[in-house]
Amino acid sequence: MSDAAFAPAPQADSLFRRNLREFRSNRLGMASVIVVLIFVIMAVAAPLVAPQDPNETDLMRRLQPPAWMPGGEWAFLLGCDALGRDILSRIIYGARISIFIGVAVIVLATGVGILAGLAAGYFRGWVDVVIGRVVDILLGFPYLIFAIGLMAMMGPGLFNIVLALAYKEWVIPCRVVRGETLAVRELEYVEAARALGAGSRHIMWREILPNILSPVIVVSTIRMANVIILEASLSFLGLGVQPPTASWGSMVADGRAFILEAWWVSTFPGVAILLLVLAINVASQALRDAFDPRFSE
Amino acid sequence: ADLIVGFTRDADTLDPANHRNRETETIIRNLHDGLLTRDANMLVVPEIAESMTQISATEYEFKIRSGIKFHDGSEMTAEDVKFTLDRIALEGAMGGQTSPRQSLIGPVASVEVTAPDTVRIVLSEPWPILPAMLPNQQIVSRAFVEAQGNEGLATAVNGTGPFRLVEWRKGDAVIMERFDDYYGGAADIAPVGKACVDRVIFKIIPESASRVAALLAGEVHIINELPVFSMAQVEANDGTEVMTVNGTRSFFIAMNMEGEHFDDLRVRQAAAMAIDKDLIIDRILGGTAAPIDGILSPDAFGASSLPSLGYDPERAKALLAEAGFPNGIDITLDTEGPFKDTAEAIASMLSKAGIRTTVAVGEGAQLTDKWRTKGGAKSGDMYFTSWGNGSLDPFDIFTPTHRTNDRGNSAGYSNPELDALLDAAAIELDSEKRAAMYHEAELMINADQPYVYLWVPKDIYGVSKRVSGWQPSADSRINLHDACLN
Amino acid sequence: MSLLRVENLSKHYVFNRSLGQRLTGAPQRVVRAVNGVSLSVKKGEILGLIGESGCGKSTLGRAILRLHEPSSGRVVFDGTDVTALPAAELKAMRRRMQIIFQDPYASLNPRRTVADIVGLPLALHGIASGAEARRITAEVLERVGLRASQLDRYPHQFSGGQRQRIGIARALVSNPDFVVCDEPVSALDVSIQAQIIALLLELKRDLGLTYLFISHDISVIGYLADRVAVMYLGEIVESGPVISVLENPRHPYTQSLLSAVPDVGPRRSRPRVRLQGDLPSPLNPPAGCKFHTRCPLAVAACKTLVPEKRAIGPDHSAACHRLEEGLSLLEDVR
Amino acid sequence: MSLGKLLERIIQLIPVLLGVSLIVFVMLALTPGDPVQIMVGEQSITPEQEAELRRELGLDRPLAERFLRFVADAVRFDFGQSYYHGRPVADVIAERLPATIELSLVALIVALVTAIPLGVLAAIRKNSVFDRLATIGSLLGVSLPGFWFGILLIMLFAVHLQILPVSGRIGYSSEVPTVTGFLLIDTLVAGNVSAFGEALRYLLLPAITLGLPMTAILMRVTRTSMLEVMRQDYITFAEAKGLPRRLVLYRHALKNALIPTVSVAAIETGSLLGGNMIVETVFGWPGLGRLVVESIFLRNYPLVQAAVLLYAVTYVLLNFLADILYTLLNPRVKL
Amino acid sequence: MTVLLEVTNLRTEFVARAGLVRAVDGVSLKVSRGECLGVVGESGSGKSVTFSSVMGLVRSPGRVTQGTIFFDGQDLRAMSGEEMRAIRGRDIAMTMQDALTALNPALTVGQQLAEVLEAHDETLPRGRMARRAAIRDRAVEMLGLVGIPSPDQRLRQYPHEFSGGMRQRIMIAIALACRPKLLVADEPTTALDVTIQAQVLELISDIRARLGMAVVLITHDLGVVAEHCDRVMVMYAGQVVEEGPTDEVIAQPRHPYTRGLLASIPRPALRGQPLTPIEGQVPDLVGLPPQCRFHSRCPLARPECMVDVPMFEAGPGRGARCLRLEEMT
Ligand SMILES: Nc1ncnc2c1ncn2[C@@H]1O[C@H](COP(=O)(O)OP(=O)(O)OP(=O)(O)O)[C@@H](O)[C@H]1O
Ligand SMILES: Nc1ncnc2c1ncn2[C@@H]1O[C@H](COP(=O)(O)OP(=O)(O)OP(=O)(O)O)[C@@H](O)[C@H]1O
Ligand SMILES: [Mg+2]
Ligand SMILES: [Mg+2]
Repeated sequence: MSDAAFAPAPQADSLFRRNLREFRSNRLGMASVIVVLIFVIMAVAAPLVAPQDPNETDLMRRLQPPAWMPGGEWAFLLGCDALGRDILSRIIYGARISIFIGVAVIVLATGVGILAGLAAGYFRGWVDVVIGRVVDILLGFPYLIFAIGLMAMMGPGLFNIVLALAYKEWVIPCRVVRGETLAVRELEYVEAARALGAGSRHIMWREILPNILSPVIVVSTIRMANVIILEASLSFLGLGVQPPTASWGSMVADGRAFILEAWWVSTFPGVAILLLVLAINVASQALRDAFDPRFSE
Repeated sequence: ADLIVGFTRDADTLDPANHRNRETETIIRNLHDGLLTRDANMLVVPEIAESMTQISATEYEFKIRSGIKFHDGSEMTAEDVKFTLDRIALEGAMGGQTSPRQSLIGPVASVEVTAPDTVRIVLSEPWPILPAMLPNQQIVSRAFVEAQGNEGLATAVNGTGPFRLVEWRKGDAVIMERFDDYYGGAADIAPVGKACVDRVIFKIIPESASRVAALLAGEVHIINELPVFSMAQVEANDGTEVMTVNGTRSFFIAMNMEGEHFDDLRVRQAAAMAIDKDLIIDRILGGTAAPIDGILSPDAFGASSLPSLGYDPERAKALLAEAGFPNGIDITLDTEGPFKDTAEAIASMLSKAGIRTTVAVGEGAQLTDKWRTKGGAKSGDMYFTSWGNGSLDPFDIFTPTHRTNDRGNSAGYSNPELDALLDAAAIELDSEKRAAMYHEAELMINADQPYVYLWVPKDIYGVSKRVSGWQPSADSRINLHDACLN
Repeated sequence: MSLLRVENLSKHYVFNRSLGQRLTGAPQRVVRAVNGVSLSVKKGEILGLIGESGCGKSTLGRAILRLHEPSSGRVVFDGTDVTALPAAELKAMRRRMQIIFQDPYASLNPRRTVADIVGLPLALHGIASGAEARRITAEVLERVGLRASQLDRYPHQFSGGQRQRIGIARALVSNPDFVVCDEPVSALDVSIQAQIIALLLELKRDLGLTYLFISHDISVIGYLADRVAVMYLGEIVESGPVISVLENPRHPYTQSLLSAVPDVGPRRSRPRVRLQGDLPSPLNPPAGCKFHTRCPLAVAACKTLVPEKRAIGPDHSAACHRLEEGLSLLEDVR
Repeated sequence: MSLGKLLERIIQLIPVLLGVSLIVFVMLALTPGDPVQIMVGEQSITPEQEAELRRELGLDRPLAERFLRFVADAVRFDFGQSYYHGRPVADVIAERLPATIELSLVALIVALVTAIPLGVLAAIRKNSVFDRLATIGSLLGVSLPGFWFGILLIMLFAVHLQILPVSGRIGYSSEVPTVTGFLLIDTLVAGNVSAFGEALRYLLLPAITLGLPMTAILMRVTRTSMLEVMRQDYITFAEAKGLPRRLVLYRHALKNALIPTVSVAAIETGSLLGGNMIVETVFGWPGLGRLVVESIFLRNYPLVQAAVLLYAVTYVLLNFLADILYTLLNPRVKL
Repeated sequence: MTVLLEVTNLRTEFVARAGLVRAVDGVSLKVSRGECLGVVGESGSGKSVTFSSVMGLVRSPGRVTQGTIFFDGQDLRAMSGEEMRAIRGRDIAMTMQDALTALNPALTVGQQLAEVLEAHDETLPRGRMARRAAIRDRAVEMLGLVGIPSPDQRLRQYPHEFSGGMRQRIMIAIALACRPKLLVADEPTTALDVTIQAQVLELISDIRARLGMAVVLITHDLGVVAEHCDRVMVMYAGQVVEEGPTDEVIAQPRHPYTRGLLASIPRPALRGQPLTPIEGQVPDLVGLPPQCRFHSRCPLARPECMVDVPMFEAGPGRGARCLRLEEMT
């Protein structure tokens, strides 16, 4: 063989790194990743960042307006809530809860979804039928009703919120994984692995899974944004996290009552949700453009 | 003109005998009248009855007014009254089903029509609050019920009230119009005559912010449950004002006396002293509540002034230390969602006095199961809750919350002496003696502190300035007979 | 001695009817992708398998390897009945029977490196691991004309022809005796195709491999196969030594196939057979001789009777009712 | 569509409905809080009366028996009495259902009629300012918590501008005889155009709030699939035929691009129906969602069970409908 | 014979992630009326893009950046989008490689045939009903022409209800509906089986003879060209490397690539002889320097070849892009 056979040799880097480079060149995408990171750092370093104790009530500061309005104070930049707690500090601490719930639900849901979807798509037959029925049942069961029922059943609490949100969330990665698995399992490289003597486990985990992961990740990030909003909806219905801890959702929900006379109480956490969710959405779109060209245009 | 009430909750049914719901009754009470009613000062006065006489501890006689017409034009008779009361009191009187309001009219043995215009209620045992409870039962037409059937009554109305039903848009609104043949209502409450407005509409708006918005936008003229923090805005708005009335619901914190901390009086007293009631009333409740040191509302029969422990966090800490908790204690305060804010404020006050408190928001049904155990085992530390006293008679608030193992005794309080006193007071006919007995009982519980007695909030209404002739009522009814719209 | 003997092998795909379809009495749908095929391949020989798209070539190749479980029939490889092997022994057998695929893009896992892909059989069969596996893998890569330095690259970094070489390396790494080549050059450009064909021939010569070479391109089969089998709708209609079949095709289908192949030679004087109509669907194949719907020579008997396979010359046989009449479409037109 | 497929759909419905009712049943049974206690509230009741009530509500039976009875009754469309309303559950639900369906349908229509043209336009003008704005808009749409957005809308349009009503379905001056329960239809049947307009005004804000996330999602789906379709060979071939651009876009591209839009719309409509209790609460909309939430808190088991079953049936039917639509758009798929 | 299509020095570029792709670089060609031109070349050599450029169908991110295109005396590059639409389908028609993806799955075959008539045919009557009937008749006629049995019923069917060969024929029917002067058949048979391929190619030849139209037959099968085309044009990496009468080019290639291509084709006749493949790969089209594009694979390559080689004349009607063409006889 002449050397010319290997004419312009492509750079020796992985698909992942190439995608990453692609991703980095997307400016809007990078900006949103930075926003998300800021939120995450804020959440992790909350005790260092927050100007006040988020749970310190002071009824004398009840509904104190933001610093730039008459009656405001710079130490309480975004004003205070109905119990005189610093809204900014609560938003900073609230990021922990909101992000934790978002991440926990998605990790749980994606994990279950991958297992179920892979099993359904790979084994097909009755496994697929059973999982398909379960999915149908869950899809036919209205989300909020189930969540409310579950919360009523188990009582409030962070873990229960995660469960109530994850119960159906896994259906989405499951469907994606199943569809992709059905497609990928027919590909020749899977057949090749089987021809070489590989067993089901090897084929599922090593041959199929790595190839269906990127659409799953993309879908999961988008859903994470959604979960953060859903948690807020649960809070609206009075099923949110336990006081005095605040999630953004419960802050908006509790603050909505004052929207006429103290708009800042619910507006700032609302804006925080909007910002983070928007950033996640934009980032995931950029992610999908870079990592899964099939989804992008 | 249409008077529109922005109301929190729809009626469950329009059958006066088949519900247990205050809002439902508020709506129904404009369509139906009762034997008795209450005036603005919560005094019980005759309505459909002309007069009431107590014949013995267990016998009451009512003279029925003549010339009262049902909405369908038929004349109301004593038979209708008996029929109504039987329907509530007798087992299975509603087509095999027993009225859920049975317990509200007490131990009725029989109802007799003793003369064409006289009805007598015979009780199986003394029940002094019967007159106070009768305004809550509305008279229906026997012929109509027999024609419509019990189920039909859920949506069809033929009452004697100032308004007749036009349409019930379920979940949305109850629309009524003036009943022109109305007999005029209770003679003791002026003005007597037909209703003032042409139509009355109860429009259902559950979300507070939306309800306030509807009032401000002029879409509705009266709203109930105006949130405290919206008071300023309703006042500031040109066409609207705030109206308040003393409520009938006492708020308190139950302390689990079977638990490890609150079995000690000193700890209970420490808790009471740690809470700055006045501050909370001032800042969170907008000044619209009356502090209490016993269970009774200041308006209630038998209410009296009681010694107060006052707000003294230092003393509270000392008491805790005395009780063997120099480093304080860690406890949980249960409450329901709507009271989260207040509970948190209380928790932070308690914490400052060494009772480090976490608020746990639960759901109504669950907390009831957990706390109102009627003698069953209790878990939990503290429970921020309340008990309503629509009759303003101590009987239906004192006994349930303080008598040993009674249905509302969340603290698990048991004092045989008090039990005896309450039982005696229940059947005492002499009201002065009765009042004195309740005063004594109040002193007992004030000393034992099974609860931290907090306050009785006012009911707050937002009202358009176009409305005249209407006053909010302490029993939270919205009686629109006298209301006019300019 | 034949290395591989296929006896009366069938592969039927049954479409499961849903409950609803069963209740309304919808008929069971079966694709008889391979229907009673028998053949044998001698050691060191290349058996070419040709036929039109969908006639069952790939299915046959996979059924032989038991990648698709055959519905009936036997596959005897080197004296062992492959169809009767339990799972564990089948796995061991896979070392000796390998397959190369048509699509150089779909047949390589895009998320794994060349070392992973080619080294997989070593790991699966416990032949070698670690540095040893890497050494073997590198050797095989060099063997197929790639370089050891490319071990850690991903498939997308290679061109189509290079990918096909990776696929070949993967099939060879476990030292097989027999390789099914399922249209290994159909997806490649002519200039690259020639490279791969040359490589496959070189490997066969050096390693003593035996191929079942599937293709729809008669030119390719004619160039490299020793013997050829012609397939139509799941059945072998004619088979024999490649020269004999190409020079003297006896089945009307083989004849029309040959006449349809465009050739770069000087302007053709060859006659052209025009077949009418399209390939019937394997879901409801015609009765009798499956070719009768398109066969210019069909007679009444063809519509009902299934023709037997009959010998024509040494090792050359065909299945046609009118074989004895010695008719030829090619001559007819001439 | 074949009879077989229809039958199959119906057969598929059975396990779904059974599963759904079993879940509700178990969920409610495991939920602490005694319905009798809640009914009685603070009033006194003797133990005999309590037992009597329990018997009337059927709560004294073992769970399995209650479930079987529920299933047996449900088959006959008998869902029992609602504890609170003193009437059959079926009646109570039937009164509330039209409002919910009307709101959801209008939200769906609002979503479809805005999302599809916007998506198509964004795809055609890919990377234009319009496309960017539409993308940002759709991201905002899925990022806004619905209840918050609803309240903001009320503040703006009802309180400040006072051009739209705050809550309810229709004003009280117009009387509309109930025929279908759908006000938009009933007003027209009654020939009352002003009432129709009024009903529409009341619908506007809740429908927008409910439809917004769906609009955003559908717009993105339409845009993406439109771009995907525009890349297909048959579009190139249509161009090669020299067809007018309009024809290429709307006949060739859009019809195919709508296929994913339809299936996403079906899934989203399911969540719309089940998820609109928030909007119903904010806008005082007398729909089923709010009733069900209240009923859960009141442990009104029969009503919750029936309503959840209804949601499940609706969901399955919607998907069925989408399938039919799917075949109309995509002749390759045979039902 | 008069020239129908004349393309000079055409260049079409794509902006891709990796950089600027010059898919077509300096292509010149002529097609005379009634003639059949074969275009061969490996995948990616620019065959399709060349003729998409001619038809004005290059879409973003692609752009025709240079060259002239004259069709029937008109300058196509100077035309507006609407003017091009009028020409496409009426005067120049095209068929595509994969008929299943080129026919719209959501429209019936009849609709897809009718719309091209509706768009271009000026001979149709005015009245609605009459017009519709006329279109139908024409559609039936066209399907009959390409040999679809019972065409009037088949019109109502969808593409997926036809077999591959029939779809290809339907696409040809659509392309021919307005009797174009030039048909560009882009790999009309690559997706088909040999026996069907032969049917379709013969159909095109038949119709060409009958209607007297010119055909450009794009393929990568030299055999197809040999059997059906008067002239052939060989493309490599975006350029025409050799052109001339088919028989002559095949008998005596004048470019090393053409020669290598012919030697690479396995044929039964060559059994036992080793094939002589062209070693190496087609170069990447991104950022190619201006030099002979084949030199990295060329057995005759020399240092002088590292320049931009123009097309040299190599006999009557023949040309090749090679400095050493004289040596290849
Ligand atoms: N997994 C399967 N399920 C059902 N039918 C199948 C399956 N695989 C193949 N078939 C059918 O079996 C028949 C033979 O298919 P096969 O792939 O073996 O043909 P082939 O000759 O290899 O065709 P090609 O030249 O297109 O590769 C076809 O009609 C095909 O539709
Ligand atoms: N949309 C596009 N974006 C980027 N590059 C393109 C695009 N379309 C075509 N090309 C490039 O243009 C070159 C020529 O493509 P073209 O489709 O004309 O090849 P072809 O000769 O027709 O090949 P085939 O035989 O595979 O159809 C290819 O290298 C391809 O990469
Ligand atoms: Mg195949
Ligand atoms: Mg091409």
